[in-house]
Parts: sequence; C-alpha cells; structure tokens
Amino acid sequence: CGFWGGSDEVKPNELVDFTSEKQVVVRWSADVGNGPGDKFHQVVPSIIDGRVFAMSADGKVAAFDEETGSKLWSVELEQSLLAGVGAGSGKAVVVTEAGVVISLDATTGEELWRSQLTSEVASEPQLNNELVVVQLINGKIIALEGDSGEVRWSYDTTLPRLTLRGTSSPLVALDVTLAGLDNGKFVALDNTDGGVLWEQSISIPEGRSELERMTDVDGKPLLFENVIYIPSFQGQLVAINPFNAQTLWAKKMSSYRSLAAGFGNIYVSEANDHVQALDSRSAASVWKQSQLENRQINSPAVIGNTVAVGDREGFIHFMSQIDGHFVARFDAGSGLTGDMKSKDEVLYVLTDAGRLFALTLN
Amino acid sequence: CSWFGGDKELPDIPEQQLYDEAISALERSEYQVAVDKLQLLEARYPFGRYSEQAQLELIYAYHNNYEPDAASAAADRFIRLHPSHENIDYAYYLKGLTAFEQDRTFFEKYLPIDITQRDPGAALASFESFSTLLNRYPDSQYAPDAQKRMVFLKNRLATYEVHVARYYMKRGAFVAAANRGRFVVENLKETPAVPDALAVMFQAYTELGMTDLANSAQEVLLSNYPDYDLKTYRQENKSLMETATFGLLGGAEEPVPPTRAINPKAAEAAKEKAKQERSFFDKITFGVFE
Amino acid sequence: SFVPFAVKDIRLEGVQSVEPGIVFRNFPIVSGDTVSEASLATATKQLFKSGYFEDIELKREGDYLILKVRERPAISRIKLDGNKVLKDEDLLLGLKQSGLREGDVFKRSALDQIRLDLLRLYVGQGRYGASISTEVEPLPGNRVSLNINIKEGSVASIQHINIIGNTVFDDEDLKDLFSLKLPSFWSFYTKDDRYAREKLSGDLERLRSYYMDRGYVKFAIDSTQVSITPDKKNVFITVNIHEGEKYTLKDVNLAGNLVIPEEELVTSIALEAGQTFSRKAMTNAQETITRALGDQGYMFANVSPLPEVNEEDKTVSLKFFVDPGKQTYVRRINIKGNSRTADEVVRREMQQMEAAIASTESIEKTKQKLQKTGYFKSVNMEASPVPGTDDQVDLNYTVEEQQSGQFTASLGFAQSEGFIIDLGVQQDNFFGSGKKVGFNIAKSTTKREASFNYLDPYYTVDGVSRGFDIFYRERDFEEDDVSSYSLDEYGAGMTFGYPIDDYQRLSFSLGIENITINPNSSKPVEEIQSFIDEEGNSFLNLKGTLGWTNNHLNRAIFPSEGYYHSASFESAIPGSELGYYRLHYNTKWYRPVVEDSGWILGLKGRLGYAQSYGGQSYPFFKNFFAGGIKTIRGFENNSLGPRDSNGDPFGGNVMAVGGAELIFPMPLVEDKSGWRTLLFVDGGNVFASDCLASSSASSNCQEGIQFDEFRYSAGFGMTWLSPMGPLSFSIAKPLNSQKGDEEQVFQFSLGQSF
Amino acid sequence: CSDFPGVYKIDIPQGNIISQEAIDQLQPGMTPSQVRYLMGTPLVVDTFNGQRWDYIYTFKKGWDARVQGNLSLFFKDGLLSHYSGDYKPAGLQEAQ
Repeated sequence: CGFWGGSDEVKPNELVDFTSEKQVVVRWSADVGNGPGDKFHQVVPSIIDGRVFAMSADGKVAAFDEETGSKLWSVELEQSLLAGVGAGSGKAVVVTEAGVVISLDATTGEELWRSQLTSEVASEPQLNNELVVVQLINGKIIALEGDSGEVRWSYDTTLPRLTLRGTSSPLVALDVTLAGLDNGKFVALDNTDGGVLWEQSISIPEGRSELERMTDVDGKPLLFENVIYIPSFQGQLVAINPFNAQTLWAKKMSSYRSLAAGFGNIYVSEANDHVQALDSRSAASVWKQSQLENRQINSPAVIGNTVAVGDREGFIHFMSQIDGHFVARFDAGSGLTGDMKSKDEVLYVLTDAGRLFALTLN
Repeated sequence: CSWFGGDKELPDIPEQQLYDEAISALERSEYQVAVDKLQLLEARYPFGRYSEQAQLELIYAYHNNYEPDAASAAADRFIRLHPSHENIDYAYYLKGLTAFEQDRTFFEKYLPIDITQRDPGAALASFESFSTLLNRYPDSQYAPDAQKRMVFLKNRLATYEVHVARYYMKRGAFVAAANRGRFVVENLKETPAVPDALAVMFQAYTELGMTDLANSAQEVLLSNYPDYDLKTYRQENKSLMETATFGLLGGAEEPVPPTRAINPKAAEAAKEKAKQERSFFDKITFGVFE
Repeated sequence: SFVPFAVKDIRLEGVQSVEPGIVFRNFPIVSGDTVSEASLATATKQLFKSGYFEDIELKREGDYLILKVRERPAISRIKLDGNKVLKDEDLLLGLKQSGLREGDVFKRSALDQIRLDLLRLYVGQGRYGASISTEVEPLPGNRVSLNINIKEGSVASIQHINIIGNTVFDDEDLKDLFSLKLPSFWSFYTKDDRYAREKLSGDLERLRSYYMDRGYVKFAIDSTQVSITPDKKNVFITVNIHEGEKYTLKDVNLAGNLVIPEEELVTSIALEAGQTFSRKAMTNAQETITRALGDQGYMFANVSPLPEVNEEDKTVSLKFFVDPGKQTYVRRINIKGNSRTADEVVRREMQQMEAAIASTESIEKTKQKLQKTGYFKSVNMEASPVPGTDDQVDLNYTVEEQQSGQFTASLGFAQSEGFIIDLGVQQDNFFGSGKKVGFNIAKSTTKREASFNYLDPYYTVDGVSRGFDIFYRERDFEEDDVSSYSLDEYGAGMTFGYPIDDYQRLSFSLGIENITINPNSSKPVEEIQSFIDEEGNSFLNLKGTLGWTNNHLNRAIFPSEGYYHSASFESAIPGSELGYYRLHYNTKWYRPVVEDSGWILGLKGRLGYAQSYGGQSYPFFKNFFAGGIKTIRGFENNSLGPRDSNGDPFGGNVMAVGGAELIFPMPLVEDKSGWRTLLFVDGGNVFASDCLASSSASSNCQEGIQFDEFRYSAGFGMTWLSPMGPLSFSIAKPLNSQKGDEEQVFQFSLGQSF
Repeated sequence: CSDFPGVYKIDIPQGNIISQEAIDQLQPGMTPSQVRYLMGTPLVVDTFNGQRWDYIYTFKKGWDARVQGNLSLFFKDGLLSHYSGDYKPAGLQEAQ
C-alpha cells in the first residue's frame, strides 16, 4: 500500500485491446501555440463558414481552413484566455481571464470591439445573428449587441457556495436563449429583454455536505428532434419540449459533460466515466460501455456510425452506436480536457498541448 | 494494510473480574494500575452493576495518583451523572481534598516559602467544594473533617488579605488597605487575622483623618481583643531615615493631618510649603532615605 | 379511561445490563403512591430522558405496575480503519466533541452526524475526496461496536486564484495579501495551497481593508466563486470586486461628552483634512481617543466613528461620537499563578492602586514592568466588572513563572590540583522573595573563588535598591591564556540605586578591594614588571561607581522591542593606592521587522575607556578584554587586542564592540517562548591608548583606536531557557582574523542569554 | 544641587473623584440608588454603620504632601438627610 497517504489513489483502467474495424485518417492537423493547457478548461473548437477557430491559454487565437487546415489568420492577445472561441455571423469572440470580451472579425482576425464583464467566463460565447451571449461563473448570463458589444440584457441567479469548475454554455436561438445553470436550474430567456419565459429545476440538492449538494448543469443542452436534453451533475438527465416546457422524461444520472445524439439514441459521458446510450423517446438504456472507468473521458461526439470520446491520456475511443463495442482508437499525443466537435463526418479535436486534428473514419 | 501492528483486539474481560482486580489494586495502593482498570471497566460496561461504584473509586484513584485535574473532572462527572446518589457527598469531599492538596504544594513542605503570601487560587476552589458539601449534606460522615479543613483555609485566606493590606499601608494607599481589612472583617469572620485586619483599618482611617471610622474600628477591636497592642501606623514604623541613621536624624513625627485642599490652587500652595521644609539630610541623599 | 390507583409494587421487565437501581432512581414513582395518567406520563418522560432506553411501556396488572423497557445498546468500542493522515486520537477527539464516546449510549440517529463530523474534519484538511462508511456490529450483553472505515482520498490543491475588476492595484500585489496561494516549492511544508473557507474569508477581509486603508471607501466584493474539479483534486477561486472611487478626508470633528479638552484630542489623533481617507487611520484614531479616555478612568468609554461620504467631491467628513460612560474605579487586584513568587513582589510593580480611579495607561505600564522583572514567562490581565455596580472593576493578573537566574555545579578531580569544584547559584527571585541572591565557590586550575552577593531591589517601597557583595578570588590569567600573571583579590562593596522616572535609574556603590599581583617568574612580562617597579604589587583600593540606566525594553528576557542605555563611571577614590577611572557605556535596541511575526532586528554596542590619574601608571589588570561569547563571537575568550611582550593577550584601556542581530522564530517547535534563534554580525576590538614601555618586537602596541584593527565575525546563535538557566551557544566564522588571532567557531555558555 | 533628580515616587490616587457640579444636585430625601447614580459607588463603606456613606478623595503626587477632601452623607430611615465634610453640597444642610 502506498507510503505517502493517498494510497487508495484512483488508477485509470488499462486500455482494452480489440480488433479495430475502422482506420482513423488524419485529414489535416495544425498547431495552436501551446494550447489550452490542462487546467480543466472546457475548450472546444468552433466551425463556421468553412473556418475552424481555436485558441491557446496564453492568448493566441487562430482560424484554419476547414478543408485544408491551412492557417488563415492568427492573433496574439497577450491576455490569458479561459474559454474557447465562440464563432458566428462573421465574428469570432473570446473572453480573457480578466473578464474582457474581445470580438474579432472572422475573416481577418482584426479586433472589432471589447467589453468588460464583472466576472470570469469559463465556456465559449454563443452567437446568433444579433447577439453575443456569455455565461459567467457568478451565475449571470449577459447578452451583448453583436456589432457594438453594448449590454442588451443580463439575467442573474444565486449559486450554492461550492460548485463544479466551469459552466454550461447557453443554446442561443433566434428569439430565445436556453441555459443550464450551476444551481441545477434550466431557464428559457427572451432574447429581446432577457425576461424568464419558463424555468425548470433539473437537479435538486440532496445530502448534508457541500460536496454532496453540488448540482451543476455543466454540460451543454442538446437540441435533438425538437426536444431539449439537459444533463446535470449528481442529478438527472431531463428531456423537455422547449415550446411548452413539458418534461417528457427524467432519468437519475450524473454527468458534467455535454451530450451527443445519433440513431435515435442520446449518448452520455457519465461522471464515473461510463459511456451510456439511452433511447431518446423512452430513456431506456440501450447499451453501456464501462471499460473506460477513471480515464476521465470528455463529451461524446458522433462521427459516422460511431460515437467517440477522448480521455485525459490523449486516446480517442470510437465505439459503435449500435452496441458500444470498440471500433477504433486514435492516440492524439496529449490530454483531451476540452470537448471535440464533429461536422459533416469530420471530427475536429483540440488537444491540451494545442494540436488541432481533423479526423475521419473510413 | 496497517503497518504498525494490527488493531489490538482487547479480550472481553468479564465485568466482575475487572472490578475485583481494580479494588485489589487500590488496596495494594497501586493507583496507576487501579486507574487503568477502572477506566477500562467504565468503557466496557458503562451501565453495569459496578459502573457507579467504579466512577467513585476512580476519583479516589486519580487523587492518590497525584492527578488532581483528572480527579476533580471525574468528581464533576459523577456529580452530574448521579445527582441523587447516596454517597455523592464523598465525591464533593474528594473534590475539595484534591484542591486542598494541590494548594499545599511541594514548596510548602520543603522550602521556607510562606504559602499564605502565594496564589490563593487552589485554596478558594477547595473552600467552595467543602462548603457545598457542608450546606447540602450537613450530616455526611465527611462533614467534620471538611469543617476542620475549611477553618484552615479561611485562616490562610484571611492572612493573605492582611499581607496585602499591610503592603498598601506601606505604599500609602490607605483606602485600599482599609478595604482589604474590611474584606476580612465582613467575609472571613472568626479567623485569627480579624484583629490584625481591624488594626489595619484603624491605622488606615487614622492616616486618612477619618476619626469616627477609626474610632469604631478601634472600639470593635478592643472590645473583642482587649489585650491587642494597637499602635498607629506612624508609631509602628519610625521613619526609615531614623533606622538607617540609628535614630540620629529623624525624630518620630506625630501623625500630621493631611493638608486639606479642595481646589487645585490650595493644592499648589501646600506643595510649595512642603518643598522648603525638606530636611537638609533629605536633600544631600537625594531623597533616598525619605 | 384511566382510573387512578394506588400502586402496590412495580415490576421491571426487559432489563439486561442496566442496574435496576438506576431505573428506579430515574422513575419518580414508588410503591404505595396513587398514580394518575399525568404522573405516569411525566415519570416515563423523565426515565426516557435518562437515555438508557429505546422504548418504555407501562401496563397495569391488578394493583401492580409493569414497567416494560427495551434497553438502548451501549457503544463499547469504536474501531477506525483506513485513516492514515488523521490519527485515531484526532478522530476520536472529534467524535467526542460531537458527544460520542466509548461507553455512551448508542443512538442510531447520531450515525449520520458522525459521518458528517468526520467528513468535515477531512474537508478541513483539504481532502474533499474523502468518503466514510459506518457499520454497527452487535456485541453480547446489549453492546455494539461501531466500525468506521475511511477512504481519505487525495488533497485538493488550489490551481487558480483570479481577481476581476481591479484597476488600481495589479493582481500580484493583491494576491500577496492572500494566505491561500497557488502551489509553490514550499507548499508541501506550509500547506498554503489547501483551500479552507475560514482562510478565504480572512483573505477577503485583508483585501477589503487593503483598499479601505487607501481611500477606497466604496470598495465592495460583489461575489466570490469557489469551484472544484470533478476528481476533487483542484480548487478554483474567483473574486469579483468593485473598486469605486478614491476618497480624501474632508474634516474631522468630535461630538458628545469629550471629558478631555477637544484640542488635546484632535492633536493626538493626527488626522488632517486633505489626506487620503484610510479606515486604518480611522480605527487608530478611535483607539487613541478610547485610550486617552481610559487614562482618565473612563474604562468603558465607547467611541464610534461615523464617516459621511459625499459623492460629489469624493470626500469623507469624519465624525467621532464620544460616550465616556461612567468613571471606573478598581475595587480589587487579584494575582493568580504566583505559586513561588510572593504576592508583594508582584504587587509592588503595580502602578494601578486598589480603591482608585482606573487608568489604562498605568495598567499597561504594570504589565510591562512585570515583564521587565524577568521573573515571569507571561503576564496577562483581565478586567471583570464588579456585580451590582456599574463603575467598579476587579483586575485579575495571571502570571506564569519562569526560572530567572542560573545554577551551575560541576565537580571533578585532576591529578595536578586534586579536587575541582565549581558551584554557583545566582537567583534573581530567591525563593520568590524578589531578592537577588548569588554565591559561588570555585576551586580549579584557572581560579579559586568564594563570593556572595545580595541585592534587594525594593529596599523601600518606591524601588530604592540596596545590595552588598563580598568576595575572595585568586585568578591565574595565564591558564585563561591571557598574559601570564595571577591576581589575588578580596573585598566587599555596598550599592544603592533608585528610579528617577518610570524607565531610568541612578545607582551609587562604594567598594573596597585589596589586589595583589603575582607575576609568573618563569615567564616574566615586561609590561607587568615595569608596572610593579613603579607601583608595587599590592594595592588597597577604595572605588566608587556612579551608574545610570534607561531601560525601555519590553521584556527582561528575550526583548523584542524598545531600547536600553546604561553608562557607569568607576573611579578609585583619591587616597587609595591606585589612581584610575573607568567609563563604560552599553546600549541595546530591538524592533520587530514585521509586526508580531517573530522576526526582530537587534543592535548592540559597548564602549569603554579607562585611564589613570594623579600621575600614577594605569593598572593593566583593569583592562577591557574582547573576544568570546559575550563580546565578539568566533574569537577565543579575551584573546583580542594588544599583546604583551610574550605575545599573550593583554587587554586594553579602550574598548569598542558592537553587533547586529536578525532574530527569527524557532522552527519546528510548538512553544517558542523558551527559545531564541538568531543570525548575527559582531565587530570591534580593544586598544591601548598609550603603550607601556616595552622593547620586545612582539608587542605591536599602536596607540589609540585603529579602525583597521577591528575584528568582525558572523554566525548563528541560539539560547534555550533551561531549568538550570539560559543555555546559549553560537557558531561563528571570523571574517577578517589576522595572524595570531585565536578563532573558536563553537562557543557555549550557561547563564548568559542573547 | 537641589535640582538633582530625587527618587521617583509614583502618584497614589485613592477614593472617589468628587465634582462640585454633581454634589450640587444632591437633595434631601433622595434614595441610595439616586445618590449612587449621581456620585458613583462609594469606595469607603462603614461596616458598622450602614446609614453613612463616605466619599473621600485623596491624591499624593510624588513626594508632595497628600491632598485630601471628603464628604460624608448621612441617611435617616433610608433617605438622604444631611452631610458633613470639606465639600459643601448646595442642596443639603450640614450635620451639627
């Protein structure tokens, strides 16, 4: 038994060997400075109008061509960044550690405007044609005018004394913003003035100690076939019809990662690093892959007929969407704390060390 | 995986055997062994047949094992747990005894230290436990001994007060000295220090020029202790200079009434007058001997 | 319905280990009482309150009352396993505080409380990942064993501290204020990267006062977020602040019943209009006023500052509302903890009288004077109001005594001189009488001595001291590797001293001594021989000494603040066979580097000048010496300065010695009050102002002070207050020792503390 | 050399500070607690005669002569009746 205390240190499961059925092809890969680092930032690349945006913790923002991966532009902000790049309607927006929102032109990377917030932002800003919506870690959600950075509205809620690091980031539609909060609530806000349209509590704190009473909604809500699926930590996974706020089903499950969907299933990376597929209609458990326990996996991403998760040691595991057996595995070279993004059968991965991959399966 | 020896599994000694071993250890006055056995008994059989008796014996064992704090803590615990126990007076008595022993410490027995001039703290605690014993259980078998010890403690406390009063007389803080004397007369009656306390009160009030208070103190003193040799403070302490110069220079002055001054100006005048009078000897020795 | 009936007898059922006597004692109904429904209910409630039983049932059988009870099991053992960081005792103590001990009654409801209390102990250690499960194992005789197994998990360390909204001061300066730090090299020892909520609130308070003390009256901490990673290993802290504007002080005025003239108060608080507003300056001013009132007897005065902020011109007008309360008198002063020291020895140091107006100044001075006696390790005072009055208090002084003075005893046997003995007792507080008594008897190669000294610091109640000493001493300096001669002295002296104010004392002493020099015939020393030729070798000397001391140190032993000067003029009184005078000046100065951090800067200096008068030659044996643990550490005792014709150290009539010390708290020791550790630099030397006639080359006698002859050394020193007296040792490295200097890296002494 | 510093003697204040303005508010018939509120608790109490309160103020500054002033208040059946001593309260008669 270990000599220095901590003897019952949790050790990640060994890699399981299997016959791989598919090959992972690196379409292109590029470098983004020394990357987002491993301080548990939920950084995710964004892909808009043929450009892939990525950043590094020490203030580098870069755009790459979606097809070729060649660098279109890159900017040094000399201010450390915590969250990923939010991109949309011709803009790429980041938030510095000191709470300054910086909007860059998506094509040239030239700075458009800046706006000082009152607290930290730990998830990438979300944009629609008019607004840039950011979720702060002090329980505020602020909508800035897309072209000037003026504050249009701000929503505030109180948080418990201890929460999980990081926040969810809101789903911004044309006229409504849907956001999961660190106190286990889920709100729909009117984009014109930030008024609360409806509110639902996803996870209710139980237990006596602060740790047991954490009920963060840190994963991003998933819109799939007109139903919103919302994961929560030490709470439930809830399916809600966004138009009439009716809860379709709720299943006791703890996850602080985002969701993915495919083949009628909802894929969840549970807090205990099991990957589970639930039927989107009935929440019945379709399959469960628990051989990745304690490998600290990130959010699932659907590519082809597989669903992929990355882990802290830098391996990406591709599982079949049918029964979850391993289909392929790829070594990205360094840890994957942030999430991955799949678009048109290509999986975009940004490793902690700042390597950006575009992967496909054949 | 425990590195340093497995968890020591204590065999379950039957209650009766544990108690008998403890009592025999007490008789052989192996108090440390008795303490361990009694503690084990209390832990293993908290509500057994012997639990109350064990707690009582534990106080006695701690006391003889020179653990005064543990003894009084065990006594408090017994009094709290069994308020109406028939020999609870024994607990109070033991509590008083430990504090009493603690007061007459090592020093008094072997070193020439006058305990009555030292910290009366332990004596007070002992006095209080004995007095609770006396008023709650006047007919307890320990009452007479407690009574005797209380008298000793009262005398010790009274002598302490008179020592302090004498210091304040020397210092010239006459009201303080009088009040210390009054504390003895009011709270520590029938102690050998009462006449000295009355004497100090008489001397202090005389120095303050409060004749009627001085007379009433003198009257009470002489009526109760006719042969007390009462002298004023000045007669008692010829001025230091006289002793230092073997009576050559300083004569015994009569008690000079203090200069009466109500307003500051009068005080200034009095000070000026006093300054010239300082004797020549006093000047050359820079007032060392005054 | 229930018909009251006379209970013929009570029968017990279900009792296993609880003694029937206990049951009846807590069930206030005895056979023969008539019982009603109500009296039964209260009786049952009281029995239940005793805590022995889980369930109590009453049944009636004819005139018998059946008491059916189910006993609560008693915990006879608490077994803990899996705990490594927190030992069994700490955990059991934690459980005891929440009311659970071996031998107590076991309540199932307490189980959850136990789990929570233990978890809180681990969270307190920063081990957020700990998990605890409890299991109750029944034992025979209605007893249970509580088995608690613990998985301690790993320590959560702080990964990220971020302050948002600071424009005036940059992140680094503000983060320095925090006790919580990011992991650094030292974190394994200081553990300052472990999150604890109390530490964070303390840090936020420091942040708030940092801003408030620099004029930012409107400073506010909007919110603080503490978050933890899912694996419970890293903690993130974000503090969102709002600085607001910088404000200056517009005006200061006092309201209420001031008791002390207003101008006097206004000048004493030293706040001028226009200066940047500072909360610290405001609280200091408040304290100054409260203390000023306290000095006039208003012990319970309360002074409330009311800052009025005017937004337009960004100024604050400060108003102090003074409510003096009633003048307070001291009824009694009680002294506790003096089991060896007599009451009068403590009371005579007190400036505050009983039955007199209370004054905070004299109460504070009393504490300082008690500490300056050196008899006490700690002195604290508590004022407790006298019940039944609103203007009287009792002062309770608690002192903790310590060994003051030292005791040396060494016995030995050497063929050459036979029996060697060195027995010395020096007690400042002789048997608690407050008198300084010392005697020593020595018979060894270097000296034979019998001496006695006595001093009563309070011969009169005002502190006039009187003392005398008597000695017979034969010292062979050659053995002490100084110049080769020996000195036989015997004599006696008397001394008087008295205070001229709270800090300064004057002293006079008169002494008569008979000195005989016996030079070592085998190794003649020219200087000694020439002195003896002129003056002879035995002298009767009547010497007088005038002394002055000015002691502002805060403590006699291990002072940490204040300064000390002492000067003395010793001279042979005309008519004695010697004609010389000696001037000696000694100063010390201490100041804490950072307020009560234990880091203290100390400076020391000693000057000496001696000369003969009346045409007589200067007695060499009255020379000053340098070198050794008392003057310049790192050099042999008395080995510095001019040499005699044989090259042995001869001392000098001019001395200049000094030193600087950096005192730091003794690491790894809990009770630091008994230790003093320091780094030091010493420097100086002794010189001869005029050389004795001596032809030999080896006496390199130069006249007057030669700065290049100064010797320096640096090193580490430590003193421990042992029961035998202060033990000091030093390890020093001479920096500029020249040929012939005798270095001594390690030096040790008993009875002298740094 | 009379200005050579002599032995420093600390000041010895004793007893209650008596202010003229307070004693002028004394009226016959006052209850003991009213008197206590005005004058404060007397430091000198006569154990043998509860009907008299002595307010005495004495101050010995260093070596100067001791300055003193006192005021005795007499109660008849529990109420303030008259006084004696150096201080002269306006509202009371002096005892004969």
